[in-house]
Amino acid sequence: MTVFLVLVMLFAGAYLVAVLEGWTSTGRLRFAGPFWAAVALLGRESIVPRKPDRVLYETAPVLLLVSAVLAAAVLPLGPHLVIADLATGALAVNAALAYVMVALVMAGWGPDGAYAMVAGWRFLGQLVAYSMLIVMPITAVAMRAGSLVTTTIVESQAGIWNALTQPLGFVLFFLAAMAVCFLPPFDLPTAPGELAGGIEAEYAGPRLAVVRLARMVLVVSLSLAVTVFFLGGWLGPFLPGWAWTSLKTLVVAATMLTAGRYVPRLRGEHVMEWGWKLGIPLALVNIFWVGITLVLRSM
Amino acid sequence: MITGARKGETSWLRRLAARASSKELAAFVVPGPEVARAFGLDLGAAGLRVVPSPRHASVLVVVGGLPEGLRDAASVIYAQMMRPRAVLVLGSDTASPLPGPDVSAPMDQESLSAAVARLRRAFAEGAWDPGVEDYAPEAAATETRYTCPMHPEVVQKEPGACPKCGMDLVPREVSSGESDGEEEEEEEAGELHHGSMDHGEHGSGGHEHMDHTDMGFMSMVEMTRDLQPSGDGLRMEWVEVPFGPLFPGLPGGLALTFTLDGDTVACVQSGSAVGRGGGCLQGVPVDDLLEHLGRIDPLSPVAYRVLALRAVENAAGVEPARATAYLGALEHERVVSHLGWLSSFGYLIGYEWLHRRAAGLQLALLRDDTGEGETLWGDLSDLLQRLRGATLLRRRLEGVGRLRTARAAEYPGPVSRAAGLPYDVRSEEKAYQDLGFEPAVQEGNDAYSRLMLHLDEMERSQEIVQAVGSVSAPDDLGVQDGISGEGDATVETPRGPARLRVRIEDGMVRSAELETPSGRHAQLVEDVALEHEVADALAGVASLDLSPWGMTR
Amino acid sequence: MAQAFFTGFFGLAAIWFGVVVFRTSSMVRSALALLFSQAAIGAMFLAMQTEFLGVLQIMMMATEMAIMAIFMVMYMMDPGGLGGMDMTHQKRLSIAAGIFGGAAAVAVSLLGGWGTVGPSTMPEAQVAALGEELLGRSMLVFETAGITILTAMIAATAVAIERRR
Amino acid sequence: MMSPLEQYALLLGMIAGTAGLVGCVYLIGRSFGKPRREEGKDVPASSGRLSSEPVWVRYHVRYYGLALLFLAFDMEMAFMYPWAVVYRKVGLEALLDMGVFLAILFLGLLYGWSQGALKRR
Repeated sequence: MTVFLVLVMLFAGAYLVAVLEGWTSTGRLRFAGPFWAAVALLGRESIVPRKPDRVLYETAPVLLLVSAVLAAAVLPLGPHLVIADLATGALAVNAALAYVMVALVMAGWGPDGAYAMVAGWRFLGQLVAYSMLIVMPITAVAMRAGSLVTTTIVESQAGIWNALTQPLGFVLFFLAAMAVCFLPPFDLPTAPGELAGGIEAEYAGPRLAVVRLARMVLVVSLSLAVTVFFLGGWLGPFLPGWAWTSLKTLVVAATMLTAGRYVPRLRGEHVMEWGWKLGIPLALVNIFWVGITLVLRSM
Repeated sequence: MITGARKGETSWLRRLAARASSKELAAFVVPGPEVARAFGLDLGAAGLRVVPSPRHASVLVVVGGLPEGLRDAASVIYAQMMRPRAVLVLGSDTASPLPGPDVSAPMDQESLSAAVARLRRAFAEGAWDPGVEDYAPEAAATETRYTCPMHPEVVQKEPGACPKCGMDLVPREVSSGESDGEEEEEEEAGELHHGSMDHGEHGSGGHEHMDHTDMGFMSMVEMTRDLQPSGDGLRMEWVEVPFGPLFPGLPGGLALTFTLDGDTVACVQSGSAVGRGGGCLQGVPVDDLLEHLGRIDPLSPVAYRVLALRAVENAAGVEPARATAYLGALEHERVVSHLGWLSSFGYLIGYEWLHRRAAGLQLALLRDDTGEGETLWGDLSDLLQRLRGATLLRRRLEGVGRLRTARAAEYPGPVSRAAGLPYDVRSEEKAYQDLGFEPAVQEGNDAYSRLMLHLDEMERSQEIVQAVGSVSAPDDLGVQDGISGEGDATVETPRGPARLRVRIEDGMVRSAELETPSGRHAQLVEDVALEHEVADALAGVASLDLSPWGMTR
Repeated sequence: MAQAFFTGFFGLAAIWFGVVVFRTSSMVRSALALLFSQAAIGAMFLAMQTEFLGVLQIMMMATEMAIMAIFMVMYMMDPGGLGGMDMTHQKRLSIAAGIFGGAAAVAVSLLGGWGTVGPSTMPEAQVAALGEELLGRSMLVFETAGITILTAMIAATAVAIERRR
Repeated sequence: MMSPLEQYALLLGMIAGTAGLVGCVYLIGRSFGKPRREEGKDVPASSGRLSSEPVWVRYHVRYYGLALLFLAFDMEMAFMYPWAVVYRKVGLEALLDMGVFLAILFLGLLYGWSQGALKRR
């Protein structure tokens, strides 16, 4: 039952995010837009490129969707509204997200097209840059909660949200989250102007539909992760828990979608250099900051 | 029915899909969106979503007829689009070798919207059809060749073993264009980038199926001894990747090919698929010269019209008084053209806001060309302010596409002015001097300084337009016919000085020589692209603001 | 029972992917096959109720094997496997070694006295216990691991960067 | 409250379910008819030219230096999680302990930095 509920909300969220994206890109808010777009994609042909690595080419979209769904599966929408409340939930999120990269590398190599291949390896580089900025802030969050269980992490924020106690970690995690779902300005693997669609360039019809769906679900999962780890998940007055979670998640998603429109795409080398020379040191500072505050409080 | 319909009887499900695809028209634009904007067409407002890959497109939009240099490319793109697909042609009623067109319309916004409406209907009704024939232009035809994965220079018509290492040859499709005839050339290419992996010494032929034991444990040292190393001393294989003539990030018609070493540009070939040059002007009656020259470059028609006018006046020995009347038109076009470049550049570097804002302003300025709407000028200066303050934009572009100053000096126009060299044809013209014109100059000589220079130039041009008021473009020569003489004129087009030399004999152009800025700047492509990561290389090329129409084929 | 089934299932999956690593001629495929083989081992850990270990394995192998893939693409001949190369060599020796190794493993698993299987603790307790272990008895081991990783970093950097000096 | 094993099974089931969902999508797509085989349609799209070369060459990845450092950091995170969980219980000692550990690793980062391993080649 919970599973069903959560999945329904997940895909509903994905749909709303798609609507939001349409709004940011065209300026018109069309609630039927994603539906028609999806049907149109289903109705179009979908070919396999000339001499592909068929296995990788076909696996990539599925794997992308699977990893996005699994990431959401361990994140709670409400006190008891979580598919799998794993003891290592916070870790499991990373595990699921790691396969986003695997999927994109497959999608890059599979079709034997130049644009796609460059895009695929580009994203592996992007992972090298953002991965630590996902992991380290989560560690700091786990320190405060004294547990990796996502529900416990939310409850640990009953007093005050993590976003306020560890703003540094929040900002880093937010940016890294945008990088995971390759939204602008981190859209190096899809870069329309630079690589004519990159990893998406060879997918069409139903396959493209799956890729797009996976992308949307991914955005929702990451926004949900930000909400759970830093914005106090379901905590909030008056409204029921799940409503608060959905509300916060959508706000985060909208911010992610709009933010990238007002800055140019980052250069790959900058993403890496800044991630390592700025991001990781700051993330470590964040960990120590949290550590010290916790020790002081316990005294 | 549409020409690119899918085969099949209609069912309710298919009708639904047809309806959907009629609502979601995704367009791939030929020659390119920048041309559509230059003609004042707003594809987005008409309901066409422009997409970067033919795989995602359902409509092929041809703007202003299909230049014959783009025929093959366009037919390949159309062949690679997924059915249901259709062709929309603007400003012409044929686009062979493309089928159809399903819908054609003159080039103005109203007819465009009407055409899109018709297109929607066509999709809704005819996306599926029992009778569908293949689209097979010879440009898209491929034939199978057999080649050795280790020795790409080995290319045979029939399968077999590689003469060099005895491996089974693998089939690979080549476009029938580049079959035997071009194989030699292709062979050189092979030698250039992977041919040098000639490691016959451990290939030790004869084996039906070589496995690693033959090669020892594949010592890369031996294997790559004679590959040319990259910047960091590693030796890898290179691959040739086309970035044109129909690449979404660059002006349509710019035929660019990068040889990539990983994600870095190792060799560059550039050219234009649409350039015409002055040759086409021979034997043209003088009265038509204006029209002909005006049609050379859709991205800056006015400048070339003025050029024609001045050349003829110069030939006729008329005092070029009337030329000064067209300052307003020239400068107005400069603003419009720079905005168009900004928009395309914004798309290339993924700056969505800039892409849309600049395009919107460009179209608005094209509509009320007096720029009278003070609001427009206001919006423009807002845009400029905002871009000057954009930090991430600076970080993105600084150092990209940098040239040696000495090199830039040979290329008068925005490029050299962005290198701190104040040369500008306009500063020598009296009309401009009277207005107290000062050429804009920027230091830096990279993509960022070029961007900033474009901003400055827009500001100055705007001032001039406001000072002059009239922005009417020359529509007739107004010289008595039957004139003869030598004419020579230079005009600072938005992309730099263009020079026309004509010899006219009793009303006919005997010979004409046209020097265009883009023709010169094309030689800089290699300088800005080589050894850069592909995105930076593209940004560098785009920062030169090339117009393929002005380049020579 | 189900536990045993899934353990076995993922075990076989791991082996099968391991075989694919050598049966394919495409470097990327074989790298990714190794990735999924390792992930399957992670799944085995899960089925054996060592959650932290399992999730960690599944997470780390994704990135590490992908990074292995880039080195295979950089340094192996014909990474696309277009030539249909055979990745196995010294067949007889390796077959023999394989059989022997397998037999040894089976023998150990059968003959080794495993003692009685204790009641499995809850995963949360496991993680906590692990943490206390790290900060308690095996702190030295833990710090030594740090030094080891440092050595690895320096060595890797030195080797990778040296080439272009 | 489900037992851990049930949860793992559930996740496994979701993987299968998602794959099934994708399968259904493809089936629906198929019900619209087969894609039509035409000349040049299945050639990877590249700006209106038929790219004939296979692009699967030995690709030059420029961030391998960084990738190696990353492996080390990834490894180290394995220790961080259990540490984080017990941190509040142990307190100061844990802070110092991990301080030393991270300091050591940071040295590695600094070394790589000094050697220019963080730069794109």
